[in-house]
Amino acid sequence: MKVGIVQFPGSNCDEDAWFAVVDQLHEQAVMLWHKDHDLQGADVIVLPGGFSHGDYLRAGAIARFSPIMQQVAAHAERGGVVIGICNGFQIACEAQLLPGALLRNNVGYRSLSVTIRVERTDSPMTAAAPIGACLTMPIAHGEGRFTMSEAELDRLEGDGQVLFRYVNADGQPTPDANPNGSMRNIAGICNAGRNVVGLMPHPERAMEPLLGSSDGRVLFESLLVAANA
Amino acid sequence: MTATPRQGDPVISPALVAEHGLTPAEFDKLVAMLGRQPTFTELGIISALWSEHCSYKHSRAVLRTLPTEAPWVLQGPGENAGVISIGDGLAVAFKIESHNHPSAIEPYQGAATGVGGILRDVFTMGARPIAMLNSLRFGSLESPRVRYLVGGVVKGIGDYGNCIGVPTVAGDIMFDAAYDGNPLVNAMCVGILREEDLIRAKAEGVGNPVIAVGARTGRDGIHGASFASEDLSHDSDAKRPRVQVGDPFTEKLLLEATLEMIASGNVVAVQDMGAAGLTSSSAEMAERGDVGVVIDTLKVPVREQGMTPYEILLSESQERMLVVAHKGREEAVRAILAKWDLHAEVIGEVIAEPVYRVVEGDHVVAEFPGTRLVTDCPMYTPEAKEGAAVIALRARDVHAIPPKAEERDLAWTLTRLLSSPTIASKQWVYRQYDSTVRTSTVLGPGAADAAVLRIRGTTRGLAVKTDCNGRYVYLEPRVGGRIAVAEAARNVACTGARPRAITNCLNFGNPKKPDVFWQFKEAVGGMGEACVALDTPVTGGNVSLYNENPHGAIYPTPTIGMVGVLDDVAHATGMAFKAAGHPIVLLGEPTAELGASEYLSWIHGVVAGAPPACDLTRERALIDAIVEAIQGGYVNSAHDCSEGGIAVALSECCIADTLAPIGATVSLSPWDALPDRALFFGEAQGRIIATASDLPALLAVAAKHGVPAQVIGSTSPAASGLVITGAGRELRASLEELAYAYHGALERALSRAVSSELPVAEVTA
Amino acid sequence: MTFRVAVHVLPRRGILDPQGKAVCGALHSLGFAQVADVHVGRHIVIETTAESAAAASASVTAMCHKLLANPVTEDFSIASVEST
Amino acid sequence: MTFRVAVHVLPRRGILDPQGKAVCGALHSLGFAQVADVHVGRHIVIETTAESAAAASASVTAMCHKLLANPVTEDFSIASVEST
Ligand SMILES: Nc1ncnc2c1ncn2[C@@H]1O[C@H](COP(=O)(O)OP(=O)(O)O)[C@@H](O)[C@H]1O
Ligand SMILES: [Mg+2]
Repeated sequence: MKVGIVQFPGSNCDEDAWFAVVDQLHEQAVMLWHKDHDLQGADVIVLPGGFSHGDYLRAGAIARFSPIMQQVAAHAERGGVVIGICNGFQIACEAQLLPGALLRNNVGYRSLSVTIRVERTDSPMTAAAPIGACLTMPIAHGEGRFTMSEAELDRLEGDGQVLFRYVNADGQPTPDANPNGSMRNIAGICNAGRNVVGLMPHPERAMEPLLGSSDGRVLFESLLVAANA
Repeated sequence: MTATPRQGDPVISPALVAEHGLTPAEFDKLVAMLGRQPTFTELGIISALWSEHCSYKHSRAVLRTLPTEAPWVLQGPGENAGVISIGDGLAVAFKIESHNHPSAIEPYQGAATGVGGILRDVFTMGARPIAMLNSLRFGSLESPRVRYLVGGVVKGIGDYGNCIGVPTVAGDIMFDAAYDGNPLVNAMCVGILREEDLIRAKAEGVGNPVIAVGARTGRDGIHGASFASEDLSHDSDAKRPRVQVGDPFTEKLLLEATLEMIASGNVVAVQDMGAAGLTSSSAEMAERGDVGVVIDTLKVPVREQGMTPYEILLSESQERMLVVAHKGREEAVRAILAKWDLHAEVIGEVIAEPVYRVVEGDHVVAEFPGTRLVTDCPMYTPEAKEGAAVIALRARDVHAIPPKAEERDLAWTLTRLLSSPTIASKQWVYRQYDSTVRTSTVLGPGAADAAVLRIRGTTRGLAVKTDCNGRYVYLEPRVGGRIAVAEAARNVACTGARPRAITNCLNFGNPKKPDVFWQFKEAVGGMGEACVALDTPVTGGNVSLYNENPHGAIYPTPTIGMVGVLDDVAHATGMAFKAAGHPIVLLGEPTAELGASEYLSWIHGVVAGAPPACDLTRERALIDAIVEAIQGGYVNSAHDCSEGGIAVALSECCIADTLAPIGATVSLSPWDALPDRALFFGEAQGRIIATASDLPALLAVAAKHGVPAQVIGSTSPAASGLVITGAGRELRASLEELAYAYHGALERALSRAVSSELPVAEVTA
Repeated sequence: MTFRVAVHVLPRRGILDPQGKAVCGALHSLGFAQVADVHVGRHIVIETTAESAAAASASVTAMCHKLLANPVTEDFSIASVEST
Repeated sequence: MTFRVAVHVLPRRGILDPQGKAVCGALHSLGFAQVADVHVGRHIVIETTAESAAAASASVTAMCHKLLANPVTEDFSIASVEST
């Protein structure tokens, strides 16, 4: 597996994604500069967290026009795997690679450890995770309130595109467990083709016990399973 | 050549000189230095350079007494940041700086630009920032203005650091009416570099180009440096346009481009354009390199039409840097900056002639002979005399203060203390800070007495913390100065790190007042003693004077930023009890001391008595012991006793881990003879509560270092709560009530403020 | 010719506007009890050159579609076109 | 009577507007080269009751001074007052 990590000028989780893939998974990775046009043969594209272009106006709104995003969109179109984490999720929504929008949190910026429940295994980021698994990892964002119309949301749920929900210690998606006001506690989704995944929590920050959690590993390992399937 | 006035320059009158903050004697010195009357531009330059903020004219003599050397110190005071070696060819650059005055006027932008400035100080040394800390002091939360300031400052710090992608991992906050009207906002940045990449901000090489990099220069913040050197009075509101606005995104570009530029070998020196902007950065770089420099203001990229040299030189527009490049490498420098969408403009040159010259095209608007523009400032040693009121307060017998009726229940007192904003959990604050980005935060805010970061590629870790109890310093400055260092060191040691060096931010009132200058001299003296005893030299810092308003000065607050190194980061130790059944050991001993405590202040509204004594030999032994015990693997948790004493410290150990609280049953009967309030809530120094994984080994290490160690109880299941007996009394509390008091207090106290702060905070995306 | 075009971008009705709600609450606590509701959006001012006011307005509309407003959650309107 | 009062809040001239700068840059890279400058502020709509349009406007002005605009860095103006 070769992972291409897109570097926007304000990306700041690009290195963390690199360490997760290279140091922890011992897989290949390549950094892709946002002004370039070449995915350098990467099978999986990661849009990492950060503040791509300062996140002025709306998070991800400007980044989606970066030159490399044309190739990323074409890759997704071909069925290639694209993973958007945090700001990457916002960019993917703005670029309409994923449905919905990520609005300002109902409570301001939130940095803390959350628990998310895996809702589906039929996606490249959950293929190795058991359904109902509760994973603990950090969030750190100001605009992560997943939003779309109720009708679209019903369709999204019906099509099994909701991959992760924020849950409490008992695994229940309660209002208390919802850190940002996301509709129906949604923490991550995929597109209809199931090859583009976006999530607000940071699995790349939960790869080692030294840092408090290694629950993010299974999501990255899922990429491998998916790549070899 | 000589400088001549520009058309339209105001006439230099005594009133204009006074407006620029120069005394008549200082003005005479300027005239003597030039051998003629200054131009308006020159007056502006000197007003900035000789401001307290840039020249340290009231503090330099005292600062010289601080210890600054150790084998591991690579760069002491005088540079953008201090640097120490941490082994494996790696070094750490770190510095703390205040942004008190701007934050008092516009909390969001004031705090944000404070973070931006300290980040630049670190990355201009060639270091990649890896952690931010912040030390905050606010007035009473009863005041809506204070709540507004808290909300704005915290959001400003958070938004800036979060956007840059440097984790904010630790800090400290205290609330006291002494800071009403004069909040303190001190930000610290820690960066890492390879020793050989260290670069100093020293202009060198005649003919080398001087390049302005980054944001364009606008009219914002003109005279911020001299503004930071005045008391805040009511007409400070009129000075609002001086406030600067931060752009963290541009700063991120600047950070990446600067590190790339330094790595490329194309540049000689890099300096942040901070306070007094272009003027101080160019003058300081020239001074360090002992060379002359010429700047052409027409070449400086500006944001607005018609800016005068005076405005261009003194603007404090953010996210700008001054770079001296190797001659002929201008294009290479430009190419790196272009990659990051940044502009660079050659605006001047290093010259052999020992002058500081500013031209506007072919018109010389300022020219100073010599290269010691900053240090040739007049120096002062004001009168120092302790205030009579403080002497009386210190002498007061605080044990004579009768307890309140409710205090018959010790749990009442404890829960009240736990919800004092100074003691309560700062979760409301650090949940607004990204503390986990860069995937190196081993122990983040709230998890331990200091934050711990791993150093990639090694087994080592770095521990960092800020501290200072201004109330102690107020009541007895020398002791308070010592304690600030000792507590910071203890906090770092409690994680298993050997304290290595400090940076400091000296926040005081008006130094021209004898009692304030006495506080300053004494506090710095105490700080220096502690640094010698603990082997933690001072590598840099910042002085912020004139923190006062018509109602009086702040508590003298010499904030310490401590850096320590863990040999093995796998041993990093938090403060939370880990499991039931672990023996609890008290290292150090309780005393009868109660003076200057949070107990007296919060429960009785009394600020009096002497602060606890600080025996530096015992502090050193305690630190040596805890570091050795943790690195030996004998310790499960460690937490020092600070504000609120042993009862608060034990409570924090029980409830720090919100998901898995642990109970404790403790007997303090060896000290039954002590007054009960001192035993439970007194703030005797030099104490650590540790749980042992290997009790005999822990006790043996303590004995080896001559540190008193007592098994005082053991941890228990959460349901059994916290039980402490001693001095003939018993304290019983459930963990739920302790957690409610501690974890939610700040949020409850601030809840009204949060909403009233919102729209302003929405200024940036 | 040069124009100054002002655009309003507001959260679409029916989409939760926590910012508007928070401001409304803050106004109440400041004693402005008469306030029934608040909506917070963006006010964007574009200085641009164009052949005519109509052309300026058309090009800013295109900017809104492409960048300035999120089609999923926001509505925009051209508030004014002034020649400068 | 009930009114809908619209307020514009913009960064004060001379004070850096990083958001406006970023949006201007983005519009250029999208091919809108004709854009000379952009300012991004807030558009706030207040639904309120008042005796008269003048009273509504006066009370919203008071809200701006107290809360809606940051007097240090922003300017505001009442854009419209409609009776509803
Ligand atoms: N402003 C702040 N920013 C980030 N973390 C903070 C801040 N204030 C306090 N903390 C964190 O909260 C915890 C308790 O801090 P403090 O009360 O200062 O402890 P101590 O009394 O041991 O010095 C520490 O982990 C500290 O780093
Ligand atoms: Mg401590």
